[in-house]
Amino acid sequence: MSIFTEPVGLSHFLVVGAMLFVCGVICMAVKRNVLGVLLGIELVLNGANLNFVAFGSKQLSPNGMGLDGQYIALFVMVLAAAEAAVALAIALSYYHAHATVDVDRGDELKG
Amino acid sequence: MDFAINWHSCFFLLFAAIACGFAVGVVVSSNIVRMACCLVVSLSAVAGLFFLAGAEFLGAAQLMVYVGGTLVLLVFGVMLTARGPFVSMKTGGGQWVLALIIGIALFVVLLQAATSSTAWDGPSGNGQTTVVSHSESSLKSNDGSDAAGQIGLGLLGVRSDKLEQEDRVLREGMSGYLLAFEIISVHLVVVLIGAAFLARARRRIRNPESPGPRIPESSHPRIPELS
Amino acid sequence: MAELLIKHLSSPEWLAYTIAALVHCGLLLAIALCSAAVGEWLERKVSARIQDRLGIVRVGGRFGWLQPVADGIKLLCKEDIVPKAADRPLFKIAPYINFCAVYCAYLALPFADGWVALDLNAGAFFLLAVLGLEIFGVVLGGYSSGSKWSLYGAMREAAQVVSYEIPLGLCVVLIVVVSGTMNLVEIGNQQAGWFFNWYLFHDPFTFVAFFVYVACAVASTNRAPFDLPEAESELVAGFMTEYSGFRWVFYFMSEYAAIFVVSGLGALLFLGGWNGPIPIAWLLGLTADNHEFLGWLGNLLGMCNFIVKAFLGMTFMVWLRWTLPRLRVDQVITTCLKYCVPIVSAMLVGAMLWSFFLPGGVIAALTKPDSFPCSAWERTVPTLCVGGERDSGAARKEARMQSLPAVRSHAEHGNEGYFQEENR
Amino acid sequence: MQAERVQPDTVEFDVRTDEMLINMGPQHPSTHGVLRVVLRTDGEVVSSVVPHIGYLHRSAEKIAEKLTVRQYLPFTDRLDYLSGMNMNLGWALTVEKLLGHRVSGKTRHLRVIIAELNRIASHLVAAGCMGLDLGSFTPYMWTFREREKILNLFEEICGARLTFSYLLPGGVKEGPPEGWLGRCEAFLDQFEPVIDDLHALLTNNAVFIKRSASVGTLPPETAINYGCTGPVLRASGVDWDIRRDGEPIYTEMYDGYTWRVIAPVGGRYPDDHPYPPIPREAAVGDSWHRFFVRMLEVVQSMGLIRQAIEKYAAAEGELDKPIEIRKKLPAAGAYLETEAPKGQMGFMIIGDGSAIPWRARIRSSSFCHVSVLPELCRGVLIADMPTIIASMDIVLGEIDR
Amino acid sequence: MNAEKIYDLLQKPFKPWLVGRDFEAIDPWIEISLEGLPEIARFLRDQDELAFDLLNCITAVDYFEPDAKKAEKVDWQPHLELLYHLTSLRRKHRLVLKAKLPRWKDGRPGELPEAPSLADVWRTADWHEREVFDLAGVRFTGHPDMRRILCPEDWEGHPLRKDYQMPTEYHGIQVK
Repeated sequence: MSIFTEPVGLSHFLVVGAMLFVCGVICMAVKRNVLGVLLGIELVLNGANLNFVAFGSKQLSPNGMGLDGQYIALFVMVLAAAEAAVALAIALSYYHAHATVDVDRGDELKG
Repeated sequence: MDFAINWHSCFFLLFAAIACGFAVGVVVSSNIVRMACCLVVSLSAVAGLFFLAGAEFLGAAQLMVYVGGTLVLLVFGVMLTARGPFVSMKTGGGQWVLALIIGIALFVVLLQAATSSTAWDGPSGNGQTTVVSHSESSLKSNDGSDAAGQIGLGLLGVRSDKLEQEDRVLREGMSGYLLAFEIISVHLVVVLIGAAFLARARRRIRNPESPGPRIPESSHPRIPELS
Repeated sequence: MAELLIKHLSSPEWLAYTIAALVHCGLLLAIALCSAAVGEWLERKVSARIQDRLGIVRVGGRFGWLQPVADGIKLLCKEDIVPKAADRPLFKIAPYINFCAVYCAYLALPFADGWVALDLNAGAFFLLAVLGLEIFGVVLGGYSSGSKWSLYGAMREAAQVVSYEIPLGLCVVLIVVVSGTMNLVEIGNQQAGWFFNWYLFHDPFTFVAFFVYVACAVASTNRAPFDLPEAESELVAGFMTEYSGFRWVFYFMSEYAAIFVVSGLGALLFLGGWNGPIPIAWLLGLTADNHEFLGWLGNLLGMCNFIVKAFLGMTFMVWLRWTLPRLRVDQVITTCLKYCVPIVSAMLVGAMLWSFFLPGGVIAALTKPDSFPCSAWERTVPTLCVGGERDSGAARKEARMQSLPAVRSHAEHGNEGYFQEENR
Repeated sequence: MQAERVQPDTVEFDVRTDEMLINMGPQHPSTHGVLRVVLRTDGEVVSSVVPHIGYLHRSAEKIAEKLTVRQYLPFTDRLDYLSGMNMNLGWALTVEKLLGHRVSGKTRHLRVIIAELNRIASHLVAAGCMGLDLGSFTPYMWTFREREKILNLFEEICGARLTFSYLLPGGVKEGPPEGWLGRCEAFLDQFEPVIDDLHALLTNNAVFIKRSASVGTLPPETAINYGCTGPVLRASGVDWDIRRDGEPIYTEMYDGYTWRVIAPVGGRYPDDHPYPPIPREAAVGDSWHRFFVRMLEVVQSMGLIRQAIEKYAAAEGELDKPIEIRKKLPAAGAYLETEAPKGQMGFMIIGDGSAIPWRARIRSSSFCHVSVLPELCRGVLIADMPTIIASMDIVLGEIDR
Repeated sequence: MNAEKIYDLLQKPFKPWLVGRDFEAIDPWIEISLEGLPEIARFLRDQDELAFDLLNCITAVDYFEPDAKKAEKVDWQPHLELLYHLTSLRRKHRLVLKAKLPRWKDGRPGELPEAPSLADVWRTADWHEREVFDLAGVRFTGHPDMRRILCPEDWEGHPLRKDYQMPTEYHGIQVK
């Protein structure tokens, strides 16, 4: 019951962030579908974002990063959007070229 | 008696559970469409966590940019490419084992770091971390400042939140994020054009006699792919 | 409310908060559902009148005002069919996603001064964001139905809504620029007083932007003439083709709830929200500074005012739907990218310049000639640091007070925290 | 960006989608019955279509070989069930042609009134359905409101609202009841302003024009080559109407009437009709013109009816009685086409000396109009399919027969 | 221009193929032999003074009397007859072309008789020939796709033949 009564602290957020991060890493590792890998990347970025926000929050870490955390998180989001757009475009043209989305098949460059 | 439920913590637990649970769902599910769906929920929950952390603007931005923008893009791509064999592609057990080992190891390390993170709170000690008391347990950020406005000003190179710093030099040093902001906006434009160019595809419609889905000869509903 | 319970009923705190939360959720849900029901009733009645029919007359005595309830019951009793080709879990969950997204929008929608579930500083932004989430329900539903017509509906929805979010967002940003805040309650309060305080009449740019907003609002809720995702004569029923029974009801309700939200948002941003054309509450002296209860009454009045405005918006959409044919998909996207986006961008720039040189809008410019561009220069320098923000804010406030003394108290409250922070 | 500009053979997408086979119909809101069209689509673009018919086949021609010509008349109602009177007329005239039977002027004028009334009714349905398929529901209700009034008139005169079986070979069983002509004129008077409403709601509506103008343009050569007739042919700018150019036994019905064939010859319509301006986007032969020609023909029919009412009132003598049920047919064949609302409706009867035809043939115009669809619908958007199908104004009853 | 003049015009190039005519009939007709059909059709369409640009209708009539007693009375041999109704929108005149063909290909029952297709002369012929094939059982050679149009793909027999027997059931559905 204690968890319900006592307020959450910084570390709680960090744990969640870590969880998301790890999930993303595993996802990137195991998925064969290009888009699956992309989804993994998004997860990783969000895990990181959560940490930044937590550090930036006045309530959780008064002497932490302050608004800078939010700035960084914001930039990460915007860049993630850009990354997703380009990655999706690449994935689509890859799909046109190979008629598949399996990353293991894209091995023309293999020596 | 007064055992007071801290609603802040309850909401935190709720959102955290959703976020982590669906993140795991993303990993375990093999169907790409469901993965995308799980990710949507997970990221929305993360947005909720942002609200709890007092970063309203970021929470809204997360919903808008991430869930509303990025993921729509991904789902669109998923729908375009998810046909037949690609909907669910299985992975070998070996890779799973490897990935799990790495992942768990990583998680342990991060966990250790996270739990020892009270050091981040500086001299004031970890007693300070629990400023959120149930009396002000709304989702509203408890410092009345207009965070969105400050962020906006910061992006224009004015750090209104650092004004309280007496040290004038330090305050001038806090010249905000104007440069980064400009770079990113240019970068976005470039990306927009590049993506549009990449995804563009020219092709000919095959004329009826060439191979391709043949229009069924039957004049009665025995055709292969009905709507 | 929770405090009230604790004080008077001496109920344990957690219980009090639970009850309070539940009551508020219930209220919001009721509003959402009522807006859907009234929306349906409006749709049927107005369309009937437009088409020289009587429309619904029987259920519930006169005007068939109980018809929506009857329909709801009927639809809930219907069989819930899941096609064989469908992706079962997604198919089942999609309507809920849709409805939740729309319902979240109600959280940030203020009905009167301070009467809002979540008084967010980034309220406008939040509202847009959650409205954008609605598309997931549609896309997933269309995709998981395993029907090609549904898939087409989903594709169209994705293309259309994503592209119309841009001008819609810009319209909101425009008002945010003019008002200097993203807090919807404050945006509403800044328009207090007579109708010429509405942002619709703030300056020519907001005036034009309003009409762009109307077009984009219709499009982003998939109403005719932009109802491509469910174009019943092309795609059989679009993304709803395979849905039946109560899942269909969820789509249906969320459509009307969304219409109410965008209408309400439009009323809030441009038409003064709860501040009517005539400040009746103020004329009657129903303001908080007289007595708390009187203020409450005034708020109630304002809420009715707001809801009436929202329903007028809904009626307009219904009228539109039963009058115009449907645009083609390419024409819809053209309308967005060729007309809406450029126009609203231009308006945005114009409004920025306007609120820089003539803060306070037309009325202020007329009533207060000394806030003329000449004074803009000494504002230019401080604007680059935070001070300028305050100046313009102060100018805006003065202008408002000029036009209506009674709102001074509000204006003081406005963004006082912000100023304190600066004045440190 | 206009769909009709898209070349059929090479199309450019922002995102490539694979080709899809989509089954439009037999149960589709806008295929006007049980027509089934298999679309091969590439994204939103239709690369090719294949119509499939026959879901409503009732072996009408076979049945005709089992019944006498008068017994068969009720079956003609079921061909184009939106204009049963014109079907009756076609069959009756064919029988009369085969028998060499002439009817009196009074009967002919009555036939003109009935046939043109039914033409109005059918064109109203066409206009309303086109509006419906373009997504505006209101004109549909308005046109049906007016059609109901016409059906009331028909109900008075023959007791039926859909399958009339009124214009029998050789004449009519009963003339119109007391004051029917007056009510008919009254209807025309109150109907005239409604046409302007329809013009405001559809013909000149910007969105409607955007959707229908230069969509599914049908050049005159193609139209003739595919055997398109009636409004569809005239909308392509061909000045041809067998009420004027047909065979004598039919055209004599319209002798002494003043009217002009409505066709945009050289892009211009005959000036004796007050009509709204033609939008710049519209090209002769497109869906908009097909719609517009029908709207003008409604006006034209009203004029014809007014004249016919006068002539009928003026004509003395009695209405002819129909031929007896078991009338023997000569051992010969007769083929006659009449101008039904949908196009030229042709009947052929081959007798063998008995009362029962040896062979009967039904030539339906919608049959040909459907066969043009693959030509018209290549490279259009999916959203244009309903427009084109509606603008052809097909009725499956006479296609499948 | 009436059928008589048209006949004279046809006589010069196509004399051997014109096998019969009747100008006093209700619809004057000219009977030609099948092999000449495409050429004559093209001639009728392209000749400026003929200009038969519209093919109204194609009809197949089955002359066959299943009833033996009546069969003695009739004055014709069992055969099929194709009727082409032509109209010229430009010259505003009409014509009926007739062509006889056997009920079965070289007398072997079940073998559908063949006739040259006119689908490349008038596109109208495309679907009308399909209908004739479907209902009366004439196979048109050189037709783009010769399949049933009104009856189901797997229907047996050709209903407008006089000796057609209605099946008792179709895919387990009682039809009789």
